[in-house]
Amino acid sequence: MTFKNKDALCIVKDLIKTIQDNKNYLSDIDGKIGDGDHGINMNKGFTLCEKRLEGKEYSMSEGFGLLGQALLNDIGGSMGPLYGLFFDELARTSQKSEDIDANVFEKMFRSALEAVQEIGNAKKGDKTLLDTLIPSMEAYSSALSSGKDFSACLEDMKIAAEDGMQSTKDMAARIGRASRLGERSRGVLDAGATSCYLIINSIACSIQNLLKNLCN
Amino acid sequence: MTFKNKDALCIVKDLIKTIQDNKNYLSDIDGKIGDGDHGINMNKGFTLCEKRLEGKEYSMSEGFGLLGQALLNDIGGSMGPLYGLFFDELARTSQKSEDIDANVFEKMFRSALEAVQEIGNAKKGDKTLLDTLIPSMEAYSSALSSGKDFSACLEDMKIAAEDGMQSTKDMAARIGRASRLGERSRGVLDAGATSCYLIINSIACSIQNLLKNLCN
Amino acid sequence: MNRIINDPDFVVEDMLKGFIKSHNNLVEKTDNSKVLKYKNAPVGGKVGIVTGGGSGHKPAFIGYIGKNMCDAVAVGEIFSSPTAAAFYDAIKSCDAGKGVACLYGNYAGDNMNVKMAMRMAKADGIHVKTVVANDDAASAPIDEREKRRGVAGEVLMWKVGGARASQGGTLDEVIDASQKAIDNTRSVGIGTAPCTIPAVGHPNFTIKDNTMELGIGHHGEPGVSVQPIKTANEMAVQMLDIILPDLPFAAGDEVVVLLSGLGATPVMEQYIVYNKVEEVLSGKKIIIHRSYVGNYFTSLDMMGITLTLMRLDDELKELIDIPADSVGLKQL
Amino acid sequence: MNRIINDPDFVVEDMLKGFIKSHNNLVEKTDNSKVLKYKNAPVGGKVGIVTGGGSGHKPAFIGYIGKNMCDAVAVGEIFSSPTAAAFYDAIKSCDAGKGVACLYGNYAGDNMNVKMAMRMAKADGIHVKTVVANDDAASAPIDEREKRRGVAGEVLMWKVGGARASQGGTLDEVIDASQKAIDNTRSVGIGTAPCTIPAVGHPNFTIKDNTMELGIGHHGEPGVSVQPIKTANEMAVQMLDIILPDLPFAAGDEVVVLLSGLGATPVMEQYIVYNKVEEVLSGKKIIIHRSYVGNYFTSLDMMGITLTLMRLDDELKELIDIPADSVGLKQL
Ligand SMILES: Nc1ncnc2c1ncn2[C@@H]1O[C@H](COP(=O)(O)OP(=O)(O)O)[C@@H](O)[C@H]1O
Ligand SMILES: Nc1ncnc2c1ncn2[C@@H]1O[C@H](COP(=O)(O)OP(=O)(O)O)[C@@H](O)[C@H]1O
Ligand SMILES: [Mg+2]
Ligand SMILES: [Mg+2]
Ligand SMILES: [Mg+2]
Ligand SMILES: [Mg+2]
Repeated sequence: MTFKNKDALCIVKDLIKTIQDNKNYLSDIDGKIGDGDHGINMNKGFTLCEKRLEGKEYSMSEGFGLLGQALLNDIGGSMGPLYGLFFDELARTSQKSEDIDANVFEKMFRSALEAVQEIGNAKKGDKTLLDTLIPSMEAYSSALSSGKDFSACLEDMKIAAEDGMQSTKDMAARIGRASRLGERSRGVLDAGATSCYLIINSIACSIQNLLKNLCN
Repeated sequence: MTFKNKDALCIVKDLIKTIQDNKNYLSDIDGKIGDGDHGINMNKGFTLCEKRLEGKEYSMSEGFGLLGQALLNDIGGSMGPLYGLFFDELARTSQKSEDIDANVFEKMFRSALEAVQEIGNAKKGDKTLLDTLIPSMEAYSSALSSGKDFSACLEDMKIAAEDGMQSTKDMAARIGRASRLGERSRGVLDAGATSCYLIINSIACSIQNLLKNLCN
Repeated sequence: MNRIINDPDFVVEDMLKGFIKSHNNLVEKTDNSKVLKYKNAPVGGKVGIVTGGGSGHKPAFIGYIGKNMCDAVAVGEIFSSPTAAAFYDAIKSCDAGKGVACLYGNYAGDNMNVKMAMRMAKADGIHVKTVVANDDAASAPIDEREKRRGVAGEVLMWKVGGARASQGGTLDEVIDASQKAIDNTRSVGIGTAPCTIPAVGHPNFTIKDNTMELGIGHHGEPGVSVQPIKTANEMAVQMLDIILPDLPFAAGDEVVVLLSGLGATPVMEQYIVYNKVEEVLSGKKIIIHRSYVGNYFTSLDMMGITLTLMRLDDELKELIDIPADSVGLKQL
Repeated sequence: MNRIINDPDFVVEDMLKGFIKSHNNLVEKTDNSKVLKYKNAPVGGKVGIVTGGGSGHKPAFIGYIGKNMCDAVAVGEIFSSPTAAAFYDAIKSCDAGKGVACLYGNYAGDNMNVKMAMRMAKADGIHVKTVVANDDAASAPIDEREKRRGVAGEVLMWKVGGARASQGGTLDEVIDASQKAIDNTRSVGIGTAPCTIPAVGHPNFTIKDNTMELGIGHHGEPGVSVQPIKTANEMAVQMLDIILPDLPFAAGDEVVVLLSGLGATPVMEQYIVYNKVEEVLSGKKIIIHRSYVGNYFTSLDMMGITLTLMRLDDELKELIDIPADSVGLKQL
């Protein structure tokens, strides 16, 4: 099971739409224990990228690269470095692959995760987007090593992402703005973990559609 | 019909109570076309005077004098000069009279009115407290010259004061803060004309009671 | 009420105490608790500059006491003229024998109290002359200029008058310069949310959500129109449409622009408006010689802005450029 | 919404345009539209001072660009860290070969973006060191100081660092003085009404009428407790009760007091609080060497105040007394 890098910009476009649709939802979550701008930050970066993609032909890698650059160079905040490096790595590690298979995707995802960990210094349980990202990676990898196909691996990843996001609800934040709340940050989802779930879910669904030749 | 100056401090005390009771009412009226502080200004000055009167024996003239000084030296605003000079004149022109009769009162009131006109430069019809004050003076004087007794003169004065106040409702302000509103200041009472009615009415009622030996 | 106060009837007293403590390098109290003076006043050989007005306009009025600015200020209750006694004591406190210029705003209470104070000063042999600011172009038609309110343009009048006095000008020269300053100055305000006098405890007028009031006064006096709220750019244009034709300002004129917040409007928003003001003026070839943006003349917690333009000639330009040191205006 | 803006997504851009136009005697734009610099920067022979942070805190951060203050500032979106590229460009714009001190506040985004910017600067051979302000005593217990937010104390850190750099200090000396400044500084805030990010359009947290939030953060981060609103005097006492034992400040200490409004709180109210702060401190024999009262570090249209105390030694005292010329802090 593979898809063509050059035909897979829809992955990035679907992702942009997902973030745009959830702008207010993400800000509302952030407003509860953070400063209420997560959806705005994300929407601004993703929409900027959308404009840069407009009317041009790009591969998936190029699309991720533009998205990473928009976040890194134009958005700032926490999301600039965190998701900026994330998408930059997805781009860097896939750009030489004409066909993307389950193994390439694992490599992509792993180096993206490592970049996020390196810059942000967050661990699992800190109530950040890593609580979505790390279990997603683990689920994908173990599905892959147990011999599941690309689409099935992605399915496991989606489930793990959702569980990961939900797990942040009971956590006390240990990093970022919400960490000053300590115990009082329990009971609400983490905004970054939520956007991260939306991102993983969107990417995975888009790839599953591509694998079925259903991408629009 | 006369009353003793030295026994008539109740006139001033009743007056203070009247203003205190109408603090919010006067501010609300002022809020419609002015800056909403008329009741506050008045209450602060009159209450200050109340404190200074406390536990001491004063004549009516001394009481008016203290009231005038509180307004002039401690309150400022428009009311400081206007009512300050007004009460100052009521004091100055009565202080030598042991007994106050209808003629002394006419002299008192006339010079108080003149002081207000001199400092404020307002005319009848400008939508100010003079629209209460001038007709009140006229009503009192014509009652007096037509031979009515002190109490009856005061009765006429009270009626004229109320009519005068009501007359400001249809006027367009030509002086003070509200004058910038021009035509839009019609339809609301003038705050100063209202407080002036309350003052005249209170003084007149107190004197009428005194004349009946009913002052408390 | 989310006010940060103690007794609402004593906000002015409490504020004065804090102000004096914080700025004792610049201001000094006097025997009259409602009069503050520049610590070097009376400055020998200099005409004294006095102003005064109701409280609630921080940094006006006491924030403009200082070097090359005002020498003494009479302090009133919230939105209420100082007493005649306060104006008189302010005058006395800074008279160095060269006379005193009393530069204040056109409000009924201030007019009466200054008039009484001048009588007292005259009896003392102090020479006092006045300039009455009436820069608010929206507060009366041009042919009734004597009815117009004084608003943020007063800051520029004090700047000019204070500078002229520091140059050693005579009382007449100081008065002439100050009068010229205000005659060449026009202001207009926009309110977007009302203010609350602490002792009243609720706003004494309303500005409905999503509306704005053009031409509003510094105490919430009604303006010339209530409109659906506009963009910052449209507000800039509307305000200039009132100010520019009134003087009128013309191509080639050099001006000072003063854009002030009304108290609760973030300074960020003021710069957004200033950006458009500059654009319109430069489009009309009106040259901005100097600009001030910030909370220069406020109205408690009112939201909104005022825009003030002063047309310069050589004398006004020289005077506006002279350094100043006060809490509200420090110019190096 | 009674905001005075154009497009809510471009308030920062619009504000910057107005700011640059109004203060072109002091600041200058750079090739990066989100970086402003002191017009004389890089100043030959001087360590460059860089800061940066989210917008909405006017006059912070760009208002502290100037003489003996900051040389360049990276500008972020409302309440959002500047990009790594902006920090990097700010660093480059003011390096005169003596290195650059990056003095900023402890927020996750700023930490990450500065880290990336330092990597880029290192590749260019520019020597950069950082001090991370963490003066907000209410934001974490003392044994987790590394988690505390940087708030209004940053202004004093810039003042000290900027002065040390202007004296010709080496990068290490500037860093040491700035670190000492912030290590001796404690702040706490009280919020009385929330703020609205223009692009969100409604407050992103609530403070109920007649309540206040003690220990609130500069972006509305929840504080240590929500209480019925207190008098100004009680607020002063509560804030000092958090700050004083934390350092601790003791009898005989000389301090700088900085009392800032959060944006929509009238300066009058700030002086009322300052009055009580001074009273408590002098009761405890803590000597106020210098005080600043006003809107020094705000949070859009939030209502409330922050109180900051810095304990002085001889070096800090000398540095805090050095003149400064910036939009937000002019000291003669
Ligand atoms: N060091 C970090 N590592 C990983 N994720 C982080 C880190 N710091 C913050 N986050 C994530 O960032 C999210 C907040 O993002 P956003 O609201 O856009 O930025 P900000 O907190 O600067 O306003 C948090 O919900 C959290 O998931
Ligand atoms: N020149 C004047 N002569 C007489 N009355 C005046 C004059 N100016 C104002 N007033 C009266 O003052 C009243 C307002 O008083 P007040 O609200 O206490 O003062 P301010 O207008 O300074 O807030 C008006 O309603 C009007 O009756
Ligand atoms: Mg956030
Ligand atoms: Mg009034
Ligand atoms: Mg008033
Ligand atoms: Mg943020």
